[in-house]
Amino acid sequence: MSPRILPFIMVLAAMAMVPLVSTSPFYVNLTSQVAIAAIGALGLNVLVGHAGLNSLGFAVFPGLTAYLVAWLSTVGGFDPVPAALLAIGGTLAASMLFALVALRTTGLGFVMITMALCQIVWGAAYRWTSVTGGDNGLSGVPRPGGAVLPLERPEWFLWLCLCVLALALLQLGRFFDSPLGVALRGTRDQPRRMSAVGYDVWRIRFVAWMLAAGWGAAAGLLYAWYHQFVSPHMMAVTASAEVLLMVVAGGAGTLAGPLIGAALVVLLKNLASIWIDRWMMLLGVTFVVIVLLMPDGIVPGLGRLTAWLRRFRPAPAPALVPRERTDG
Amino acid sequence: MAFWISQSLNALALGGLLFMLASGFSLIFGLMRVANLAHGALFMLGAYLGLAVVKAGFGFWVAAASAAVAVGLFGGVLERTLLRRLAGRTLPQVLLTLGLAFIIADACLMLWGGDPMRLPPPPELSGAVRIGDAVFPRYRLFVIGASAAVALGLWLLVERTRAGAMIRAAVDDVGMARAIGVSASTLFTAVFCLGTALAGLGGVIGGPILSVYPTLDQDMLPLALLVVILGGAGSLIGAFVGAYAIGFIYTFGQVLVPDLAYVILFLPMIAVLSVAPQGLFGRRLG
Amino acid sequence: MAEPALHIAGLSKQFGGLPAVSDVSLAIMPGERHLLLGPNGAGKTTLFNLICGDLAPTLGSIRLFGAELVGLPPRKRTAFGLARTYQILTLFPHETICRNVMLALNGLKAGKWGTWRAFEANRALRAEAMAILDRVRLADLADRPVSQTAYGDRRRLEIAMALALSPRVLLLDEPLAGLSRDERVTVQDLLANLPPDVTVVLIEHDMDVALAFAERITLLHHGRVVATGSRAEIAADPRTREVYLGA
Amino acid sequence: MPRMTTRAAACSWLAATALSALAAWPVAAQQPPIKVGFMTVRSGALAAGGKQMEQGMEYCLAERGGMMGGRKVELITVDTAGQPATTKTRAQELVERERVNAIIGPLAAFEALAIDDYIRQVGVPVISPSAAAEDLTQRKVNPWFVRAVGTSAQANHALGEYAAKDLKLKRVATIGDDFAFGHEATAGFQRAFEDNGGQVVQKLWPPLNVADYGSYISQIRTDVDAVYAAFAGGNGLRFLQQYAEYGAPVKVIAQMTTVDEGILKSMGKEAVGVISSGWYTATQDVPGNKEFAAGIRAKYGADPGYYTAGAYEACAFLDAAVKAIDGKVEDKQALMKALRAVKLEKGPFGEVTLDEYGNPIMTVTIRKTEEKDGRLQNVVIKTYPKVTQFWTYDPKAFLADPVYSRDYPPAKNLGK
Repeated sequence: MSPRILPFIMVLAAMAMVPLVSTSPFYVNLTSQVAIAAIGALGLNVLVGHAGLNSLGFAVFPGLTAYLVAWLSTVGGFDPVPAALLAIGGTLAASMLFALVALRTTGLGFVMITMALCQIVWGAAYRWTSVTGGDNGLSGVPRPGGAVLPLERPEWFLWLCLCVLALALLQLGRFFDSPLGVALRGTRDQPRRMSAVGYDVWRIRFVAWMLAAGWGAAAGLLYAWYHQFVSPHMMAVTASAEVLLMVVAGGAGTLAGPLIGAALVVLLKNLASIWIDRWMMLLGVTFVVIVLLMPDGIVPGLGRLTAWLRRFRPAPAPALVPRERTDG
Repeated sequence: MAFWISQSLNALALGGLLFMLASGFSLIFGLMRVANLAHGALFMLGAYLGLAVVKAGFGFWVAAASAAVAVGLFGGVLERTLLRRLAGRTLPQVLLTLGLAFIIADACLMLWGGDPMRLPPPPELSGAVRIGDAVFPRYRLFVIGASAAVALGLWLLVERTRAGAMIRAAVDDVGMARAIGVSASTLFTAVFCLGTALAGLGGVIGGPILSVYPTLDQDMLPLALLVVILGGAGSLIGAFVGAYAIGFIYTFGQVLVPDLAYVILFLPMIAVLSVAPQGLFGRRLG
Repeated sequence: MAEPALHIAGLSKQFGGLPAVSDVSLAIMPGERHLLLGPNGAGKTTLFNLICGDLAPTLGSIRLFGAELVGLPPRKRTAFGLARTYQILTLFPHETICRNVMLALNGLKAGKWGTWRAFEANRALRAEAMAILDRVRLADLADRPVSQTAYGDRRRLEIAMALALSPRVLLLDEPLAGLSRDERVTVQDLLANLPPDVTVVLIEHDMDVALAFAERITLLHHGRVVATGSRAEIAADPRTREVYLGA
Repeated sequence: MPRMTTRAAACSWLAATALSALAAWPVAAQQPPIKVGFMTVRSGALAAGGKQMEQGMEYCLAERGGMMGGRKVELITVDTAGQPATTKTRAQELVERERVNAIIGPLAAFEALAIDDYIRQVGVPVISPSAAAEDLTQRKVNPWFVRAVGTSAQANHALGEYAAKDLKLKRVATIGDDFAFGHEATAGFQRAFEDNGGQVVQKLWPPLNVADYGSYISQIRTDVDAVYAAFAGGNGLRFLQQYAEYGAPVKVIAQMTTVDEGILKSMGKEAVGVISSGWYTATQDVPGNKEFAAGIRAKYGADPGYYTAGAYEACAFLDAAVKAIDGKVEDKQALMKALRAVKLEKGPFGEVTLDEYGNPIMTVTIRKTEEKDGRLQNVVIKTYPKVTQFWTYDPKAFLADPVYSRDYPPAKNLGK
């Protein structure tokens, strides 16, 4: 077992064991939320961390999938699984169209155009009341499963989320080290050179966009199944900003960063609010503190901290913590 | 006819307000490459401060001036103490300014409560005037004039003064500006103060139209971003054209095609960005 | 007469009405060492950008061994055997020297679309990269991140990135800029040892190096070709003096 | 780095586990407190309404000495932030972590709909202090849900009839927030108004977060007898203020939250003369309201409005139900049954009973906003007793129709 994936396996295993130690399904459900948010953040990280394309409209991917699966499995009369496949297919098809517009730009233009695309879908969800239910959304989304896989039970649903999360980590972990992953970072740092040595920069970015869309769709599917309802709020600008904050706070371009960032935001939002009234303020202060102490995010920051601490030891200890990628 | 007159005036008033909000954002972005996502929150802070001054018994004009100064100073402090450390690093800046926006918004909610509040226009500007067949609020005419005055003032500042020359030089090339003796540090702080002061002023000027309420920042920030993107980041003329373009598109779009009310602002923006990714007056950024 | 390696005819580029390159025509034969000479702002780098496709010309044609390049994106031109270096270093600072070259090597290979197997695990690619690094004397620094190397090493890496494409026509934009005397000698050797069948077009301000290297010279001024000819012809041409001293 | 999370996660999980185990331990020997979950909003756009709800709740509990049916009440207040997803998580927190006996909340209709399926699954009694979505007590009746306030349209049917019959209005333009609450309220008004001979000739729907109403106000036709306004939250304030700036060409009749006491205190002269309808106003003369309104005014320095009274009433519902089952709230079936059978003799809404769908039958008043005692007040000018969510229509036929929406019932007189 490679030492690099060991910590991830440990974290996933610890998350999977929450149902065994927790007396209340609340913590199980909270862990599911962390997992779902982490899948989305991992998807966005492909764009933000590796392609250098900062999106303020990521929520469009989970949003589209969630609405599609909700509509197909309630009004449309499909079973949950075929509905899910159609929803993901539909999201990917729509994402291809979005790419034609969004990938014409980079930098701030990309930030805005992704926000605009998301706002348009949000507007459609909000305005097209007869299909989407308007601001009331669609409720009664059924979860799949049955006697073998009782996904209506929190622990089983958590395990499903963790399986998807593990898949995302594995696929993206491999991708980031693959020739295309290296090339993607090349297009981020020197698009001109990449083009001059024979790479099709647009197509590489397109692959990144579709990867982000795919994992976003997976997160959206789980979101719809988890909450069993969808509403336009999940595509508001603040929802997209929240995912971006997860990625940046955890450490853009790292594999563990989005996971840490997702856990931080979800737990702050939902656990801290139990004890603190002004949790929005707490969230804001947390971001400011992170940025001042660790401008590149938590994972690179802690990587640097451990490297710094290690200098004070006479002999290097066996590497329990592998060096994190800090190429974000 | 009355319809076109009054809707055009509405568009001009909204465009003027947006210009006050977006010009500061654009100046800051052009000079420092900082997308200040706390700009909407500073606009709201200005509105709340202005309201507090009015409630303390001072007039509207004192409120406008003091809110502009206070928010400007606050912006300067933020730049000196926090933003300065993150020069040139986009993602940390996003995290920081969004975090600040959260803090400011929640602090306003704590201090002033969630009740929406009215910021009355000064008595000499309340009431409506008749223009042809159309009836139009006097205060909105003032907003149209005031924003035009601010635009003119900014233009004179940037194009006709020594400070403006420095700003222009630094926008083109910070290194070069330093070489010819511009103190970039002072200039950055000054421009950040100016930009945030404009946001604070805009908050008070906009108060009588928009009223003052907790999510004012979230409602205004996307509009400011749209203006800047449409017009081109870092360009004063771009912010000017963009603000009035958005004012007209928003006003007439909602009236003429109500079914597209939610997307009316984004469709033209996508069209513009597809053709000119830097916006109408933007320069290509590194 | 054989077909030119690079044939430029009537090439013009205007930036918002201002001409940067005007009606430039050049024929560079296979294996030729050709120097572009001219003061700053003469349009030399713009000409490179036009040839490589970073800029689209307003008018004119560019042929590489008879194939028209105008209208093709840069990556397709690369596939025809064109490579260049940049005056401003254009490297991947977070990667090692070796991975920089591997990345360049991979650009024309189908394996660049791989998403599962690790890039690092491609031993054949690494061996190829090491061979190129050997040519530019960077093999011993292969695993050092670019951000931790000296400027002179980066200049050589810049050339290695172009060599990785096994070009038939190589455009070098000031390959000696900013180098120390010793480093210059290394790069000079490197240039001298380029395969004779590779056509090289050079922009260089160091006259000693440039004149020693180039067989034919084109003098550019204000975006126009002032003169083209052999070393001796250009040196003897009174317009050369005029451009450099009179203007 | 990931090692850290594992440890941190394990710590917080263990701590939380231990805490919830402790919390579940019976503190008092026989009678542990009744745990009531209270979902309010403390951040975002709806925070003002949330604060008023908290005051109503606090006042109700204080009035009862913190006891219901002889047992102490432990109130667990959570902030939903006005976000459906957060609301769901907070509901899970209340049910799964705190194991509450009943929930009062949430504030907004979309929040209530977000937890609708969840409360069916877990079966916990929920009393809505504010969310007015029609279908919650109509086509999608939830056995675990009762409402302490009316439906969106409940009071607007009355206003429709009053506008046509008493005010003798013939032609009305409507303008309302473009979301379900605005749609449903307007639809109810339109239906009753047109059934009584009136005509709705124009319908405008400004988006909820519209920056400026100017362009909408300029569109309002001047050849109508009145404009009907249906706004929630702070939008009523913004609309009326801007409307006044344009010279207020035609008079305004309004749905109740447009001139609710919660924002009336921030308004100026522009609100004077607005005629509205609702099941609550601080001045209404029903048994029990005088004491309530005076008490709230004394304690919080402001007249109670929609949210304050709604939360109080929801709390009073729970109190009545708990009393009816002698405090045995652990039997949630019994508690739910008692809730559905609640009858209040007095309170802010006066005499209230529930229909078979869990929605109140109560007094609806027509009132006019006037300046009195140095502040703006809604003065009652007509009273409609025992108004149901179905108005005078047959419930069966009513429920067979589609739910009220932007386009239903269709407006046949637009543009006339």
